[in-house]
Amino acid sequence: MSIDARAIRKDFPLLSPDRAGGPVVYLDSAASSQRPRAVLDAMDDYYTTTHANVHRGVYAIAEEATRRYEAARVAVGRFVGAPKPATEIVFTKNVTEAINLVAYTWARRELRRGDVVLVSEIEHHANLVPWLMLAEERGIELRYVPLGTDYHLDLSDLDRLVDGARLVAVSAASNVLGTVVDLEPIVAAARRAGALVLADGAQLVPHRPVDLGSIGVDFFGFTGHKMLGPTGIGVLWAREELLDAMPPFLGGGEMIRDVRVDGFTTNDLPWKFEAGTPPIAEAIGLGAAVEYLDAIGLERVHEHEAALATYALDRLRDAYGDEITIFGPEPDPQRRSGVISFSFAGVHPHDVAQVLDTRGICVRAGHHCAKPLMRCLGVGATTRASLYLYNDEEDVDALVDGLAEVRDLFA
Amino acid sequence: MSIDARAIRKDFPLLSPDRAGGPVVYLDSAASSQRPRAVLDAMDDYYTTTHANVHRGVYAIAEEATRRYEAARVAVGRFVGAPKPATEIVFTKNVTEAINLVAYTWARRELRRGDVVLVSEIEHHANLVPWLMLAEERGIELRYVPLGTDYHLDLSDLDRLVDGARLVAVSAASNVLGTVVDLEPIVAAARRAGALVLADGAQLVPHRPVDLGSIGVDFFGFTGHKMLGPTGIGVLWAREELLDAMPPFLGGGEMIRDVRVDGFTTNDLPWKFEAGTPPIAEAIGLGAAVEYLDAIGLERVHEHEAALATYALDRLRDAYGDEITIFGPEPDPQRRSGVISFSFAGVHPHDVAQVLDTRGICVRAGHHCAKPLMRCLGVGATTRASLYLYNDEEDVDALVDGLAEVRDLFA
Amino acid sequence: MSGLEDLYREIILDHYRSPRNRGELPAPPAHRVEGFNPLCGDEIVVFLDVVDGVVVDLKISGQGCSISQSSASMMSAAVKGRSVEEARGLVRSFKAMMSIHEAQLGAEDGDDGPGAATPVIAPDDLGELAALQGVVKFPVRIKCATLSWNTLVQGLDELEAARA
Amino acid sequence: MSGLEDLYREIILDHYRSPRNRGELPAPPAHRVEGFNPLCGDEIVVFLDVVDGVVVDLKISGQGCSISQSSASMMSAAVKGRSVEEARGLVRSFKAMMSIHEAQLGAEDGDDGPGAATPVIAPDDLGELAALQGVVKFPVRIKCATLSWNTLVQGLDELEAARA
Ligand SMILES: Cc1ncc(COP(=O)(O)O)c(C=O)c1O
Ligand SMILES: Cc1ncc(COP(=O)(O)O)c(C=O)c1O
Repeated sequence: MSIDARAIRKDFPLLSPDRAGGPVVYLDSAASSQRPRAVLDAMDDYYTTTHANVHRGVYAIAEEATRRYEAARVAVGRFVGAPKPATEIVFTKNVTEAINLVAYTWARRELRRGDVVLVSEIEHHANLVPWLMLAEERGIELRYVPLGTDYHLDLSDLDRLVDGARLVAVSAASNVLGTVVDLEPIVAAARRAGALVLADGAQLVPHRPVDLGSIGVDFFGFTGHKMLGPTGIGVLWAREELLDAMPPFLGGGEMIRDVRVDGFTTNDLPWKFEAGTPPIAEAIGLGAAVEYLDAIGLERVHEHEAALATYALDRLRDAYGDEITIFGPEPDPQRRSGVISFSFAGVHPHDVAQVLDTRGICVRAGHHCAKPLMRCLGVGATTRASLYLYNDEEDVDALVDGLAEVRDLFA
Repeated sequence: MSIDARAIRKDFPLLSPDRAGGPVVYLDSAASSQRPRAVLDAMDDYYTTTHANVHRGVYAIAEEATRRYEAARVAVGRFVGAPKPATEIVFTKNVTEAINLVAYTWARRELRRGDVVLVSEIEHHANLVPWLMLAEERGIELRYVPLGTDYHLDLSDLDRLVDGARLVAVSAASNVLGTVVDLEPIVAAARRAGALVLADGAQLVPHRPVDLGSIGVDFFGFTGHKMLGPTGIGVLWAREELLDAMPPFLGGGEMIRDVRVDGFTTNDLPWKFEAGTPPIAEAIGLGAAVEYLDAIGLERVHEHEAALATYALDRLRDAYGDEITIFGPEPDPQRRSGVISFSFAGVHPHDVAQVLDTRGICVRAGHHCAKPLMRCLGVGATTRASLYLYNDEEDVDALVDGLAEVRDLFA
Repeated sequence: MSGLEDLYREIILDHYRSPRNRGELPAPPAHRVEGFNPLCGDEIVVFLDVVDGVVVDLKISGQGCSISQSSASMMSAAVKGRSVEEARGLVRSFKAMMSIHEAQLGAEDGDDGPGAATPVIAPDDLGELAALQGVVKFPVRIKCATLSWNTLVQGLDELEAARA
Repeated sequence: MSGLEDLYREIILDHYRSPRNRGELPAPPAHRVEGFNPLCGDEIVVFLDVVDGVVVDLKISGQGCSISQSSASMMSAAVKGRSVEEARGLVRSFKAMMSIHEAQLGAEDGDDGPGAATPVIAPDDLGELAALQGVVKFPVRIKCATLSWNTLVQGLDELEAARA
């Protein structure tokens, strides 16, 4: 059964035709999604009926706050098939912190000068800068899996690249190209080379079913605000043995078992990695978001987006031919997402987005936090339209029509 | 003009007499405060009308999101008298992260084996564990300003203790004792010794006017959820020159100026320290919280709490004499806050809190993330009642009456 | 919120006021093991004297609330004189009784969690210990009730590891 | 949202389509300075030839949107041939014109912000540059408009520091 995006939009106040300031055609979910009333209500209900600090309170509202917070953890863990959701899901403030956590704990303990971390040319800065910092600080070597001419990663030289690597850190899906990375051969090559694998799932988890029990990676991160959840919450998953062996990251309350004037011992998982008051309402909001997505079904979300991406790519090419250059793979339900980056008619992406904005169409223009990839593509910036479950063909049509105005203005 | 707490409670849904589950007497604001409707509304309005990722969007709702986020920064900075609110206020997820940020950046760059960090015996784990981690990792030496018999810091030996210190890291107000620390002599001694000063303002900023322009510290942190704001947001303030010289902390989007495959450069302040999508709604919520507090006036909040604390201390001592031991200074509007820790009639704090809970009275029982202080006090845990602007004498009376039931049950 | 009488049964208050097997054993020969409840600061020390697979003596020191203290006291009475096997069976049964809510709280106990092993002793046969059943209605207090039991298991594990 | 005609004045589009002083200068003797807009990825390179306190030549390369490119082009035309003092005055005037919204966005420009110095030239006397005034209604684009100006200032500062 396919998705009725118009009905779904009714759940999203910002997407209402009655929005103060006028209706918007929101095509920027790869930057941040909108959120349904159910997510806002879950947070509001928490704040207005049972907010208290978690894990330490004896009284009833503190117990209930703790229960909701930990229930959200289990719900989020199950959503991605975490084998041990109650212990392996660590809440962070965003996926950027999740990746940095691995860099500061596992990597700073394990990696020595000359050790190799293999990334790819399509990485978001969140999965590059932490490793560049380690390169500067520790002298580790960064290698890049190159981008192929088909806008997929070129894995032909993978075994040579991974040789000597201690960690392979790659996007599970690109936030620029719409490329969905085939993790299987990467995990297999890493295993052969004795390297661990970290996957940045920020652009995968919102859009497709993920099963961490079978995907074969060792570390996995994603972020709440791109999957209908609130800002201020992200997730790190890692195998329990790894989390157990890792030193703590931030020090403070909650992450300790005991503190003396001359030392401390750490708490059990996952709290060992959650220093200070956690993003309680935000975790509860994310729990409501995965419940909402589960009720619709990620398989359906995926099908909807795949069909819509194909429609969009066809319409853009039909309408604009050589005037548009699309940076991304051909339509393909399995290996391509609803993220569509392009350059248009010699007009700078900022100007494209500005003109579209006057029609209420929200697209992103810039380097999308992937400057090395921009250099690969030979551009400074692209325009990016990205699709989610609440978009439909009308939204795509609005984009196509809007581009005509862009062309006319700058011709 | 004094505060009418009953009228103020009308702004706080959780404190409504009609709360589902029954009304509560909330005496745990030192752990986390409640929040007024205005804060929830500010976040809701943001999410339902203009949510988008900040700083990169060209379209109108992204511009408005950015405007609200940065306006919140300026409002929060002004609230604490930051000389340069637009550049010196860094949003973190809580104050724990703020202190860790200083430990990971400034301290790891500056401190060498044998360097001294001076803390105090009353610190929250958030301002201890980061330094204990550095002691373990780098061999720095931790020294403690002792607690005096009057429950104030004993500064008699300060000049000797601070000798050789690079950093003095102290609470501005205790979350256990209600002690308000006199920062002036500490700052003066640190200056003489050439040490910088970090103050943990988590328990000060919610309750009293703070002026960072005159307080003389170098680093200062506080946390949103204790000052009517949402969870998931904290603040680090530091002098601009310090922030400028510090290396970045988390690596990722937003904190960079440029990224190449072999290196990166950092963004301007304060964004250099805000990697990834920030807690946008949470910052906006905190902005609304300081607006709410400003409208009432922190001076009035302070007076109200001081009077109420005196009332509470008097009533508890009158009613229970030797049965109650209060761990904290004598009533004193300047040097004592509304945090009241005690042990009662030989009953364990957990049991005290449990019995009070059946009457809807919320107090905390435990070590309050200050285990070294508990050892100083010679107890494993205390019961803690903490006051805020929405509490009044009725709440204190409920506590006093509830304790009678505790005594009867365990006698 | 249910009433306090479910939590503070008379027998619990009795063990709290007059704890059994309170004290210390010289260690060695006894084995000393500490447990913390990181949430509230309770600390418990269990002294174990295991000879030929039998817990011949056991003492408890440390501090804690009525629930953790009475649970430790009842545990000491129930375990003393039993074989290590029987003691472990008792732990499983007790934790099964406590497990419903602990699972909801996101038990960090791994293999000791619900379903890991069939309880050897049915809750009905736990004797006095059944009085602690009321604790499950107060999820935060489950940690108090299980502290001494987890500490006991840790001690038995350490002894086994040392022997191996 | 106001109309596009405020932003994309004809004169702006003209400078965008036919940028003045586009190219490079051999450096040295010219001074080369790069500017980035971290928000959108625009990069600009300004080549400065300053002799005896006068900007005798100036060229612009790099990539950017219509606003950043046309602003750079207009700047180059306005600054070329002026004294360093006059150029700095022009920068202050231009940035004063842009400053209303930049201040709201939390200007990171410190001393160059509003009120730091009285503009030497009133906005009315900015000539062609006044066409960029419409940009203030589009706060994000202010960074585009000021990029080349900030880069110019950086270059002038570097030259001064080198001389000192
Ligand atoms: C004095 C003090 N410092 C630090 C903290 C930690 O605050 P947060 O958990 O929000 O990081 C607290 C509160 O728990 C506190 O009272
Ligand atoms: C692939 C990818 N990784 C990481 C991130 C960073 O996410 P966040 O800003 O929530 O940490 C993003 C989104 O910006 C992304 O698209």
